[in-house]
Amino acid sequence: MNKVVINAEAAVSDIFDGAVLMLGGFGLCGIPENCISALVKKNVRNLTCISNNAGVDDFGIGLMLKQKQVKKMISSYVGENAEFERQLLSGELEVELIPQGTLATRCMAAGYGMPAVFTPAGVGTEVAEGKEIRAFNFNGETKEYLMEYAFEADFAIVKAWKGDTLGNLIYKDTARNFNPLMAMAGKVTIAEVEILVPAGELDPNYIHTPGIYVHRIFCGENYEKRIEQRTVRKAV
Amino acid sequence: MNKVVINAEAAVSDIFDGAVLMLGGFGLCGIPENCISALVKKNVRNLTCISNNAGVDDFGIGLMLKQKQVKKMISSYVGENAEFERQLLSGELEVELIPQGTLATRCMAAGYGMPAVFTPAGVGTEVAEGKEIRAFNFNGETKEYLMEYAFEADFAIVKAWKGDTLGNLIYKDTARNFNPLMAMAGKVTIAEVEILVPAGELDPNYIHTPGIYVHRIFCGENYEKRIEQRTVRKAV
Amino acid sequence: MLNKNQIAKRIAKELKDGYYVNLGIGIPTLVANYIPEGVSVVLQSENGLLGMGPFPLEGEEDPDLINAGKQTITMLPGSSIFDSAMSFGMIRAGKVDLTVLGAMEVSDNGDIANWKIPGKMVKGMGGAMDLVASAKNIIVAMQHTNKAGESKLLKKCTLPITGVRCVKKVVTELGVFDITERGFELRELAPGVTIEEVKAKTEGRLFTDGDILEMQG
Amino acid sequence: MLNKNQIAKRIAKELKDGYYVNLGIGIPTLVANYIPEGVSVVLQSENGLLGMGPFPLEGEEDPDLINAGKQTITMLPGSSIFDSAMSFGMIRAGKVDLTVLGAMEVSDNGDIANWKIPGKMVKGMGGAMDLVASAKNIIVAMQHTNKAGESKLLKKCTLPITGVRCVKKVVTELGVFDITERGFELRELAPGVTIEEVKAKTEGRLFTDGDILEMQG
Repeated sequence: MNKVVINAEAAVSDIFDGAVLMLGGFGLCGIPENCISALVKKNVRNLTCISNNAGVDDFGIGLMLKQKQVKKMISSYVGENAEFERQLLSGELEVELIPQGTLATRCMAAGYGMPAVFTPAGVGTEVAEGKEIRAFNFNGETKEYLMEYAFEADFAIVKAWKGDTLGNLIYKDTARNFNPLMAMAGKVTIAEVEILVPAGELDPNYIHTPGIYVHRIFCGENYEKRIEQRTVRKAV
Repeated sequence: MNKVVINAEAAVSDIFDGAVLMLGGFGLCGIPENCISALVKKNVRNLTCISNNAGVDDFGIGLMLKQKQVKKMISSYVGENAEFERQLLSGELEVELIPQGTLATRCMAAGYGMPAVFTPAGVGTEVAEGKEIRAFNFNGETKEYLMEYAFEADFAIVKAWKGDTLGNLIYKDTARNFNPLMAMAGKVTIAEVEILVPAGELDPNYIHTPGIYVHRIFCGENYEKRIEQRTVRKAV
Repeated sequence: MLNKNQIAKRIAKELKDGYYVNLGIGIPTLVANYIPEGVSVVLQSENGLLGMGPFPLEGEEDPDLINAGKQTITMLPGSSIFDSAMSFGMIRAGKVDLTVLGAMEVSDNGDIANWKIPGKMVKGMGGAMDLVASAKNIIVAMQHTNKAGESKLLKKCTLPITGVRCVKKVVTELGVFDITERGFELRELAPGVTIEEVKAKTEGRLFTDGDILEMQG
Repeated sequence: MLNKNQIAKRIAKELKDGYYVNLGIGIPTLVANYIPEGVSVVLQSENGLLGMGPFPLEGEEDPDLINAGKQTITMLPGSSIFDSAMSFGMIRAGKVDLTVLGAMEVSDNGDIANWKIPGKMVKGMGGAMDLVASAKNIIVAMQHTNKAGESKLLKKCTLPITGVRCVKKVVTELGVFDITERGFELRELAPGVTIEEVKAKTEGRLFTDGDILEMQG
């Protein structure tokens, strides 16, 4: 059993026009840079992308938007992207905005084999329109919850810090974010890592994504890791 | 902020007669030995215990059963305990048997603020009696699921390997099992650890239970860690 | 009348030792600068961190370590990292003791609108809907009026709402208001501000009951 | 007629390279001893481990490392540890390719009974109900008849069932049976066993269709 593929091109080679993709990351933090580049190169189109954000104009999913590869974005926040705004306003791009916790939980639900979950997020708002609402007595109060369905994706594409040849993954700091959730949710899960090691080198206790969820893994290269909001303090 | 209490007696001091407890561990692996001893000493009674197993006659929850402190056990498997069997057959003890995955997921649901979850376990069996059944199209098939409610417990009592003064926990090997799930689910969560360190000594990336879920922590002593089924192979 | 930093400082007085706190973008972020002496709190960043520290020193920025506003940050001793599902899980489970958010409008029954202006590009709700639907204790930090001088403390939100009946307290440059069955209860008045001015600038139900303290920025 | 080890060896032929496999207690556990050359599989233990290895050497037992049968075990390179919710999560999500279980009864539509005998002390279902409700591919390994000589391959289970229409294949000391719309299809016959013997010992619908192979233990 060896899940290693040679590079990003090989990893995404069977991603087809019209596929539903999950892409890990929060803002530009922890995004699968190599796979995005390969998808841009491949120019696969009509994609539905489930991703918390939509990148910026010239980085991340923004690169795919620029090439009009994306038919629909499912995100919680798409603020930092002018081309996105243009396509949305012109009707070229569909967007479905959903609460961030709902997005995360719907990915996790897929990985945990739970067809639906309940969350209070969006009750009483336009997000609740058309959704089943149900009151539960829980945690000391009776409250309404929305039923939200598990996401299913043809491919989940995630970025980890370290990985092994069996697909076990470890993330670093807040680059973890949606990555382990999406890793569990793909029919096919592709992981790119900064450091790829032979099976046995990672401590089994500290693996965030067990390899059973991962189908392909490769060692990425030339990570830019662009910072969206570089904010510093003055030394005292 | 310092969540450290001096010992098990202090940690369980306010556990009251009739309380609902969660107790971590699988078999005798990863059970909160110190807290169980303190509960036996305190002789608090009429307890409802949510725990995957019920210990053996002279160890684990078996010690509490022997003193008739337990009114009701909620478990998936209670095989290894003769006193348990005696009390059950005589009607002194109530028992609710639920599938292991359902037990785990109902604990997690509480910690994740989800009032109910769906699982296929038990559909078509006596476990489904009286429960809401619902069909979902998910993961390529239409299938029936039971709706199961989140567990709520007055106290969750867990055992970790390492912990810090802010309540962050790390478990070792399969002693992890139900512990992190129950740790998230208690109104009050008590953690006993083998190694207690100052905040800052554990790598934030490898914490299994963030301290926000833990209210009290102490360094346990004299761990027996009894092995239930010592099984070895011959050296070749 | 208080400035943004003074609003933040006033809100910081609500922090209690041992609190887990989520601070939104804008004025709420500034609250971290005024944590009272002797009070130890842990800041949650909903992208997956407990124990958020200050911004890094120049040259120490780590692209793998950002807050929910995508700013580079640091971790304090005792931090923990988790995925987005656990992050919102702990929020939904009520484990976060205090949430401080900005808002465009708040109604006198505690509804909040802070994510969408019809006719303008909608950027998304991010984690705001999860936070307001789940937190036990939500304080809104905002200006009392919008740029057009219209009240942001309303009978009913005019903008699409983010959550219903969830805000417990509003702190503006004019005063501190508890949200009660009877509407906005004025609890504290900023120095130099009169009740009449507050009344004039508050469209929602406003009342006073007992002493009104001077608001300390 | 095959012995337990031969039944296990026959089942091991169902393993494909890259499979994630959950082996139940009893005969299923023995399957691990017969993994074919060139086939690499990962064993899941539902108490929270992928990559289960053999029993430890004397003196190397670790009380923190056990399998779902509470036996001391070891980990192979590339193992991972997780909590019980994730363990059953991956089971429910269909990530485990093959599950091998023992059973007290199997019906000709794939129902299985393996957790409870009325009138006897009920020990609990453990993870069995989760496994049978979730796994895509379940093979039952068992004796063809019970101690009283009665068939365990039935029209309808007489004992309380663990799961419905879930078993895909049954392997006994007499043969290999696929569960189909038409009932148990005899696919392989153990050496020295006749179809007549199988017919006599099978209460459920039994049929053959095409060649019957000799079962290789």
